[in-house]
Amino acid sequence: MSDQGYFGQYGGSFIPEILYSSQQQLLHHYRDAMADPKFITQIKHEMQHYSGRPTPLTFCGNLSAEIGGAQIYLKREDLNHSGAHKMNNVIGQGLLTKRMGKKRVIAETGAGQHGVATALLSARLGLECTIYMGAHDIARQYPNVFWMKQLGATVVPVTSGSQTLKDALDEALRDWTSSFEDTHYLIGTSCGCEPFPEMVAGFQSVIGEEVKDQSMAQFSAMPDKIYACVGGGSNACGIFLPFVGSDTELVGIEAGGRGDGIGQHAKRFNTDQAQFGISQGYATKFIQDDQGQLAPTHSISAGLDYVGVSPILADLSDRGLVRMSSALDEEVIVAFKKLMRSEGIIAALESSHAIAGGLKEAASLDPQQNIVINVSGRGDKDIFTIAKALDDQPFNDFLRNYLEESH
Amino acid sequence: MSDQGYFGQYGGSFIPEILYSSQQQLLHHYRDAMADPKFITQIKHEMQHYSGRPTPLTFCGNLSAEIGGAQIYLKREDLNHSGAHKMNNVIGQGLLTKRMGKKRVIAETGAGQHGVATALLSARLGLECTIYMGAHDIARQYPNVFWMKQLGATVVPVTSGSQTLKDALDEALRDWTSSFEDTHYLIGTSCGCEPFPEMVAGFQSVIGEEVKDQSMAQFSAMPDKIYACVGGGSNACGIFLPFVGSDTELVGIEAGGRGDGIGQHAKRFNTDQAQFGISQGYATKFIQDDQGQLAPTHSISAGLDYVGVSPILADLSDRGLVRMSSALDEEVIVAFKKLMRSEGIIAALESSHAIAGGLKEAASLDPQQNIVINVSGRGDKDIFTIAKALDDQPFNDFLRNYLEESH
Amino acid sequence: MSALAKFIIKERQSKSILLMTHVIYGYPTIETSLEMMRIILQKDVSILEVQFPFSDPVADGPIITNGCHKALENKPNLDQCIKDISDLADEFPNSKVLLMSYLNPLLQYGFDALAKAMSPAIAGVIVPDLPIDQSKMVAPLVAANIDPIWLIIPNMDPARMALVCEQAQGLLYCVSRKGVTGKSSSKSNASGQSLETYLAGIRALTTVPLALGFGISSAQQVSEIVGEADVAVVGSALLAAFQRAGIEGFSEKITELVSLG
Amino acid sequence: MSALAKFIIKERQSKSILLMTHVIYGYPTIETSLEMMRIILQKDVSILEVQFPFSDPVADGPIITNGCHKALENKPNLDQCIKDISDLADEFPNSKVLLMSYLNPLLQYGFDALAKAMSPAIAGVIVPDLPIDQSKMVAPLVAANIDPIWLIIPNMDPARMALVCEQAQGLLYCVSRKGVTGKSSSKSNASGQSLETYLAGIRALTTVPLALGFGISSAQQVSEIVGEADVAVVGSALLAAFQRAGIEGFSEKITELVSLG
Ligand SMILES: Cc1ncc(COP(=O)(O)O)c(C=O)c1O
Ligand SMILES: Cc1ncc(COP(=O)(O)O)c(C=O)c1O
Repeated sequence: MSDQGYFGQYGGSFIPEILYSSQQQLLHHYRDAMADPKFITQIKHEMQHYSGRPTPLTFCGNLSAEIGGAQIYLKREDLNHSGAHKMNNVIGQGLLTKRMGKKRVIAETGAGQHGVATALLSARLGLECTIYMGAHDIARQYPNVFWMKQLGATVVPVTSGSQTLKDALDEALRDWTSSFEDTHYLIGTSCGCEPFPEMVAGFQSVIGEEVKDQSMAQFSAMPDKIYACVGGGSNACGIFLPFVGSDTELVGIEAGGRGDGIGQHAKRFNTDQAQFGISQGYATKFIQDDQGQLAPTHSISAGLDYVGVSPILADLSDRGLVRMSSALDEEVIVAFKKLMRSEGIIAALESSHAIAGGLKEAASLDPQQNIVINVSGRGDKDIFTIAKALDDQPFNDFLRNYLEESH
Repeated sequence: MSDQGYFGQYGGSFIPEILYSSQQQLLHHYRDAMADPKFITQIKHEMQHYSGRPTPLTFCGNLSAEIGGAQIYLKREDLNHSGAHKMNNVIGQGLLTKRMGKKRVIAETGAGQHGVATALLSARLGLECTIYMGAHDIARQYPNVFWMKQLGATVVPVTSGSQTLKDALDEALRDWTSSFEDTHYLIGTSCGCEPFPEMVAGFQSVIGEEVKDQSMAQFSAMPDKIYACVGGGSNACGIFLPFVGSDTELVGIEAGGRGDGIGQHAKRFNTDQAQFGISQGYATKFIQDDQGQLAPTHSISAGLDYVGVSPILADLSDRGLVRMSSALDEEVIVAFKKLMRSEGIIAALESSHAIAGGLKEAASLDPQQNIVINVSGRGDKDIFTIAKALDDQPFNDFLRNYLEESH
Repeated sequence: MSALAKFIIKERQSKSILLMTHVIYGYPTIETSLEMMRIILQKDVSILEVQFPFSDPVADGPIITNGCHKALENKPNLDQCIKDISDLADEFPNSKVLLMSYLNPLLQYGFDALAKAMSPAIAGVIVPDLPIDQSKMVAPLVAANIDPIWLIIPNMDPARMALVCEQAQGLLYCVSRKGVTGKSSSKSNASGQSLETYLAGIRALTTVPLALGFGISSAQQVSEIVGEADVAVVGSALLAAFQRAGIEGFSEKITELVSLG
Repeated sequence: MSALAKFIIKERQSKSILLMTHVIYGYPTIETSLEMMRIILQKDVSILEVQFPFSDPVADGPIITNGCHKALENKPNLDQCIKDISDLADEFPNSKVLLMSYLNPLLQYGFDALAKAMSPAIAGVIVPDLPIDQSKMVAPLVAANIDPIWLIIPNMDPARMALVCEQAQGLLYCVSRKGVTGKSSSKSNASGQSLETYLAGIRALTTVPLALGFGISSAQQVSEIVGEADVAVVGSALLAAFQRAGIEGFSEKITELVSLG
């Protein structure tokens, strides 16, 4: 558990005074709930019976042979209900919302994965649901918006600032300052003020706990290395935390984007474009300019396209307990294809960052070693991005056709 | 086990002489494999570690309360890798193909779900893969075609006849007559000549076996009724067979389409447009005209849009062991939305037929009773059909935008 | 010995090889298809094979499959088809007429009714999706002296070949290679087994005349099998000729084919 | 007692209520924003609140948020901003100038450097995302006699309110209701608690002057709180006036607001 929400120099709570009491209330209910075995059982039950946990640990024989290094295993968060790990956190916070007696949830979303997961569970729990999403992201990710709306959620386009994830988060905070009495802010990643980073990472830790058991059962050892992509950091925290301080090396892969130019990537580590800063309720490494203005970011995967990062990871990295690396957009597409062709698994572009990072290093390891790569989500959602990246004309013809017929 | 592939008067083997020996070889290898515990273990292993089985049995509290009748449980085949139950059969036949030492598989597909599942596993098993798909279906379901191609499969458009599933099946049979030496025909449903109906139903029976255990564990009884949609019949056979002859009533839901007119539906039961017939390698109820020509069919869900049906179900229906009903396209959309809004589960339109059938009857049952509805697949794949059915303009705007940008 | 077998043996005394040519009833129209049959019979082709179209002809290749689907647009009726070709059979007593179709259309008509309708004019039936194991289904035809014409294929399991030969009557249809109709063939079949060996193996088991089929498209190819098979089957090639050059070209193709023998 | 507090108390002897008006540095341009500040000071507004824009102003509503994003296009520099407003402060000794911004821009500048740069011209800072628990961060400012202006909100936990009042210096910013800047307000706050009770509760704990903010947009509203608060804060309303009717309308709005008091 963190001290005042601090992880080394990161974390903390930097929110408008108006949110203080609801944050304290959340903190109180959260600690209380986590100490209640009935609540824990309820979460486990929903994770199993609604989302389909445990997710398997899939051995990739072909891939391992082709790479010719370590034995490669994939943690299959893509098989969760909603198609990504996001559901783990949503189940935890959703049930907490009910426990707090609140009737409404709000959430920010970038790719739309967290928004869809939140809309899905809100329907199941009978919660009113409002999703804040940058206008740019809505234009890029409309299919997810379509599902949120179908699920009964209100999707609010955020037209201020860069009109992407960080602005959606700002807008969600603004909503919360006037709605906290009946509303829980269901944040989608391991960021924000206390207790969000710890809480989200905690609900996601089921990933790493399962990997522990499955590793012993499947290869009778702990993994030598674990790879996860890092946007806000929730899937990485989820699979890393149970292994922190063990002999397993933990490697986070950020979005290298198109290169190192400002606005071309979303790297919060290994670049001086990111510095210690405080915003959006917490302290961490933010990509920012010399005036402390948060900077624009880019990634081929909307889910990694974020300016801050979990204070937990920022601290673990400072302490040398997690190693941070990155993958470029084009390396990601290559890794995406390789996994698809070798093992018949279609990973999300976010997850494909972890694949790229893992495969790059696996080659130089020896066959006695085992690595686990977290497939945080499935790639069907990315068909538009991928068809464009591969310039697949038949797909465009199909769309034209479809548009004509729907007249 | 069936006698000569017969199920009452249905089934059998009616294939060109040229296929006789490869059919015999398949029969032999299949019986041999099923008698080999190692093979069974291998299948169980892949179903668990690749596809994520067991799939959960999800209790729907809201839905049950709203309907005000029986307690409603959903079998979640939508959580399988590939998003549908199709993967269960593909894993079984795929591993059998390797065991037979064949290098290539061919398959027919309608919606594309079986094609994608086959392409996925072929990539994982290193098998060459050719998918036959009606030209009409390709136009309707291109996203699935996109993934098959990305996975390395060859997708052959079938331009003869009605250019849909049955013609794809004919074309796959034609391929097989000249390729059987190195090729296995991986049929996607519980139809065709011996041993396909029995084999596919057998691999799918894992669904019903799990439901048995889960029912005892979750409500300490066997389900009072089980509902499944019926296209070729594989998901229905899969969930029904372990319960045949028990006190559980088994209800199959066919595609009622737009109504009872010829070519407006895909009902093989409760209509005289369907008669005993022999085609595509087996005997069953085929929708046909007075000249014995197979008739056109329609369903809002491409996966139920088939002219024949599993001989196993035709026989069970004759013997009163399975009850057949149907749902109209519009009832299906209503059921699809209801489940989505009440429980946050997006079911495939095929599966939504089972939902429609189950909800209709659940109301008149009493709260002591438990029903299980098979959610054979997830509905993300149907976004184009649903957006069109709901005439969602923003979706069309998104597509126009996308097309402009990709210039 | 069946009338068909007797007919073939008698014809073979004067001809080095007989021709069996194929027409789809209703393609491109019912009238034209009847005209094509008439041309065939007028040119003294020994055996006319008339295919009643079916929506799902799994044993046929693209040319015949598409021909059948085109023919179906003209709503062919099996009863009328049998009447029409029976009339032709009566009009041309020096040739034999066979009905070819798939199981389902025949099944819906009913085999008893079929026997009544076909006899005595139609000499036999070819049903590519009816396996020998199901021969009892066509018992009513056999009883009416209508020969079910079974298929023999390359590398057939000996026991099964014996089973077929034992039941064979009228004519045996020997497939020269695997695959569907309309793919070009060669003198040695898929397995590289020579045609001689292949046919000799069959003759050793039966005295029923042998037709050799699949992929014969020219008089040249027909001449190559003189002395080996009793009957040369020409199917897709004729349809192709019609599609290339109309009724003219079709007629010329027949003339070319009957030139020898 | 801090200079700012002394100033307010002295002013209040002659004025029934003081005005604190808000301008975004750099909106719509740096020049125009300086011109707006000058107008405010020329019209004898007691307190000028200058907001240095930040990319993610979570405590501000749409009007100010969009104003800040627009201002950022002009690449405002905090150092230059402090110089500019310090010059204004020196030029208009009868008013006080406060700097408002979010934590991150100040943090990057550094609080020691900030103290040096701001004193003695700038009287205080308002940092909406700096909670009282983090007051040690602004210690360098306190040491330089620059007052951190803390917020009091409706229904605040008594213990916490005591904590804030205890640390209060210069001025306390009392929020009249929940939510972000720019939403219209009423005399009773969200919880229906009357303004009197609300402010009385605060006065019971501190002698520091009280500013009342959020949603005051007219002289009418200002007059309503005469006798209750020492300072009326007008923010978004001025920006709105400028957007409606340009520098003219802005100027008239100031005139309207200062009319009483
Ligand atoms: C599939 C997937 N992976 C990863 C991420 C990144 O989030 P996080 O770093 O919190 O796991 C997202 C966010 O949308 C996602 O959808
Ligand atoms: C999700 C889903 N359900 C059901 C079906 C129908 O097939 P079957 O009746 O064999 O289960 C399909 C076929 O594509 C499908 O994709």
